[in-house]
Amino acid sequence: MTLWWSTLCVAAPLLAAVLLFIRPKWMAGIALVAVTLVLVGALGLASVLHDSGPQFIAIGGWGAPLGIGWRIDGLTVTMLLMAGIVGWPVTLYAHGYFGGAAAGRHFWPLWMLLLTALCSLFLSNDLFNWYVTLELLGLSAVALVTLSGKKAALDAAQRYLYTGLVGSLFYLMGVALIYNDYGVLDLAVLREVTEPSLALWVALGLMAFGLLVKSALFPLHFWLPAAHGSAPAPVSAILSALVVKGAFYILLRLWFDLVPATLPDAVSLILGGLGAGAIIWGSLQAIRATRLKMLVAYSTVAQLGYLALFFPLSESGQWGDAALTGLVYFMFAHGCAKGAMFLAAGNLQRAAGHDDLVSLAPTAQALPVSMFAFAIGGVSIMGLPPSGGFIAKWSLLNAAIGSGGWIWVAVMIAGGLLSAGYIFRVLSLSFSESGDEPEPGPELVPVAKSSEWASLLLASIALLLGLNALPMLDLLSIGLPRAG
Amino acid sequence: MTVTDFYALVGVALFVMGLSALILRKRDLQRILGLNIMGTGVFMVLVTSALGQGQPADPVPHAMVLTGIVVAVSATAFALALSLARERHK
Amino acid sequence: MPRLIERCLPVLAGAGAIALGALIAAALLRTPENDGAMARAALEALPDSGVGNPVTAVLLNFRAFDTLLEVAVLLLTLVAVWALDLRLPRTEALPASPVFSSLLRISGPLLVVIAGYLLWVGASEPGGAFQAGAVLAGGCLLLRLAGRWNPGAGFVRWAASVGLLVFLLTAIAMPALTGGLLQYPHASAGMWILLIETAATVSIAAILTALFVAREPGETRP
Amino acid sequence: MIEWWVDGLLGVMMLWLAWQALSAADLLRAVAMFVTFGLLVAIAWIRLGAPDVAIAEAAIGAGLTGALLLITIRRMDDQRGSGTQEKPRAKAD
Repeated sequence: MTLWWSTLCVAAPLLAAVLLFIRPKWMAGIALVAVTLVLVGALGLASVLHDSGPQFIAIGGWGAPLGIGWRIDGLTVTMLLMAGIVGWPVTLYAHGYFGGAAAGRHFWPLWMLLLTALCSLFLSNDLFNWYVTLELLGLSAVALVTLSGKKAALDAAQRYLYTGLVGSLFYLMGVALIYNDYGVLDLAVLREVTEPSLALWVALGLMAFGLLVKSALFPLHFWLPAAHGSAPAPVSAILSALVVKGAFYILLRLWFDLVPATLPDAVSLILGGLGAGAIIWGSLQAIRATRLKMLVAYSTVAQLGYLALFFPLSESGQWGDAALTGLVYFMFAHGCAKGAMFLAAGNLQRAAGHDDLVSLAPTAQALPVSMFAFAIGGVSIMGLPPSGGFIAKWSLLNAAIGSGGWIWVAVMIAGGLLSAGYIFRVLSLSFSESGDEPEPGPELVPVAKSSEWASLLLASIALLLGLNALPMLDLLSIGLPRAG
Repeated sequence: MTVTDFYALVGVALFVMGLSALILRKRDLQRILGLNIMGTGVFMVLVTSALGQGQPADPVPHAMVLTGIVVAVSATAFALALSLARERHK
Repeated sequence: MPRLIERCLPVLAGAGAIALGALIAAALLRTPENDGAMARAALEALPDSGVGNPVTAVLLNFRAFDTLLEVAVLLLTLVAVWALDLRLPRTEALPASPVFSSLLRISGPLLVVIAGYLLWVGASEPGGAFQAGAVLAGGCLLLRLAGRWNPGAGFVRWAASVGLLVFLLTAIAMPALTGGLLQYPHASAGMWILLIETAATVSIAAILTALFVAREPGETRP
Repeated sequence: MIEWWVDGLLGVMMLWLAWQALSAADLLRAVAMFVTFGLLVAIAWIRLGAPDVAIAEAAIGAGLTGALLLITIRRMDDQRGSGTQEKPRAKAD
């Protein structure tokens, strides 16, 4: 069964992409079926995992080192679930958003190819296969950004494209060094054979640099706000919720299987420091933002900083597991919450024709469902109970306190307060009394009901992750990777 | 230093040349050439890793480079079309 | 201040690049090459792969999943370029000239033959779907530039996607035959690979040609 | 010894052509240099025992990429030349 469930996650969106390419008219129906199948596949894998533990699949029947292998453990399945759970409302939303517009004709195959790349990436355990999935992921993400057709989006897309390609080439150069040294691409084999050497350090440095660029860790985030802020709303949601996590996932796998235990503490401290920088800098930029979608995009820069805080915390012995749990839960919860916020912001923008924060109040009051979704997403981003963000930050905070990393505790608390700053800013601007009835604002464009409810659905999942965290934590703990 | 090492060093040099062009050049087309030359550098390092000590050449890096070349031409086609689209908006 | 940065940037970038290059070079030269275990594994498995050319065996059998995703990258690029909606003029044909058309009459069929040869020979000698597809694309482009051939939208879409479709359907049909994803039956592996490669050649040629034309077929705008 | 001459010359030529392609002010010249560079790289692949890669490099890396670069330069010129640019129209936000 493992084979069928995992194949479903990759084959369903890929087949949908081809069909949507041949017959653009079929559009959303096929995409929705494909995303549902990804979700079904991920749930199927979760049940297999629950019964019989981590799984391996040798594609083509060759096995390592010759063939490509899929590795399926709790981390893999959690990420696949994230892709399916975020993807479903986004697909529903995009149906209302693009309607019959010409841009939709291209959106559907691109989105399906992106989903294929993401699922393959999460399943894979092979350095070169990851390169191909990274390219498929990156190119489809850039193409999706261009769909708005505006100059700002095209400029942002170009910067995103060049940066992403440089990141991929750095990664591939690292792979070349490793292959030159060991002649192996499978991570499970490499874990056994690698030994600290100059070549390994340089290779890891190159790969990590490429992946950090792609996952936009401060100060390599420069391409992100414009790209995420100028893309069509469903695309922004996909990019912030899912795409940046693809590269980070690979980094995490390398961290556990390839980075030798002799890694100097300074490296993880630097990574943590960059994370702290991201949290502070990104939050401050979000507070200063004048456009709603830019605010949400800068919030992504800040939230990605929490991912980097994991590295110094994971070094701390018995608290490492807590830190990893917190990290993965964070990725999941952030995916749902941030996706919901971008979808809600897209509704406001669609209705008002702009997303300038200062004149958002009338629109916000006309779209209570979307505003409610934004607020719930915000609760999770701030890390308030009861939300997925709370569980995630609580675990990270626990690990930091337990291991005596008081700096990280301070950073996380500061980050929480700053995020409250930008989210309450949006809320207060939205619910401010319009006072003595200003100019009878321009007519609002009607927003599809499905788009409003899609954003609320995603936000509710972020909340649900906090209310009922145990099943998720159980799943995650199956075959929890450990450094070695 | 063997001939293989020599080609590997040429590959590294191409990688950094392409990278610096990407940073320093202003025109899209030059930067796209930079990306391509950077990629060729990586491919050269990969192909040299196929040559061990006196054994038959390892086909896996060759296949990786073939894949890489196709990905590179795809990315180039897209990058060129994107800069054409931006040009129209000027 | 910005001007100062602008003036220093080439120096800084140059120094940084040289340092990076030196580091990679040191890492490359300081290490012994791998012991060739992968090469041995590939050559040992070659008789079971269904083809005689080891590179084709890696691309279409041992690591066929990479290649499947790679064909997806090609299709993706085509959608991406079409989505940019470049609004190129409808006709970009070269002016007709007797020399050009006689050149076409010779080189058109020749390129098709070369492509077929590369595809066929790829099973045992250097060559294969990608090389054949590129050569075939050259032929298609010549025909298009001469204004001799203007395929319809449906044809282009099918031709561009048939490679990925056949590859994917083969991949997911295999578990029913052999129990493994992308695992061909031992006796007919060569036939399956040839089937995938033929479809892929058509798609690669169609996509590369369409990338050059860069205009979505069936577009109504003049 | 002869071997070294061939490889050394090839390597130096590749580096020089890459440099020329990246620094030429005239874009057409840059593309010409790049295509020549690609053909030399194809020879290098043969020297390194990778004939499959060599065929692909010559056909795709040099040939097709070169053609794409050239047609883009021409289209850029056409676009700049024709003053009748239609106003770009946004498709969605």
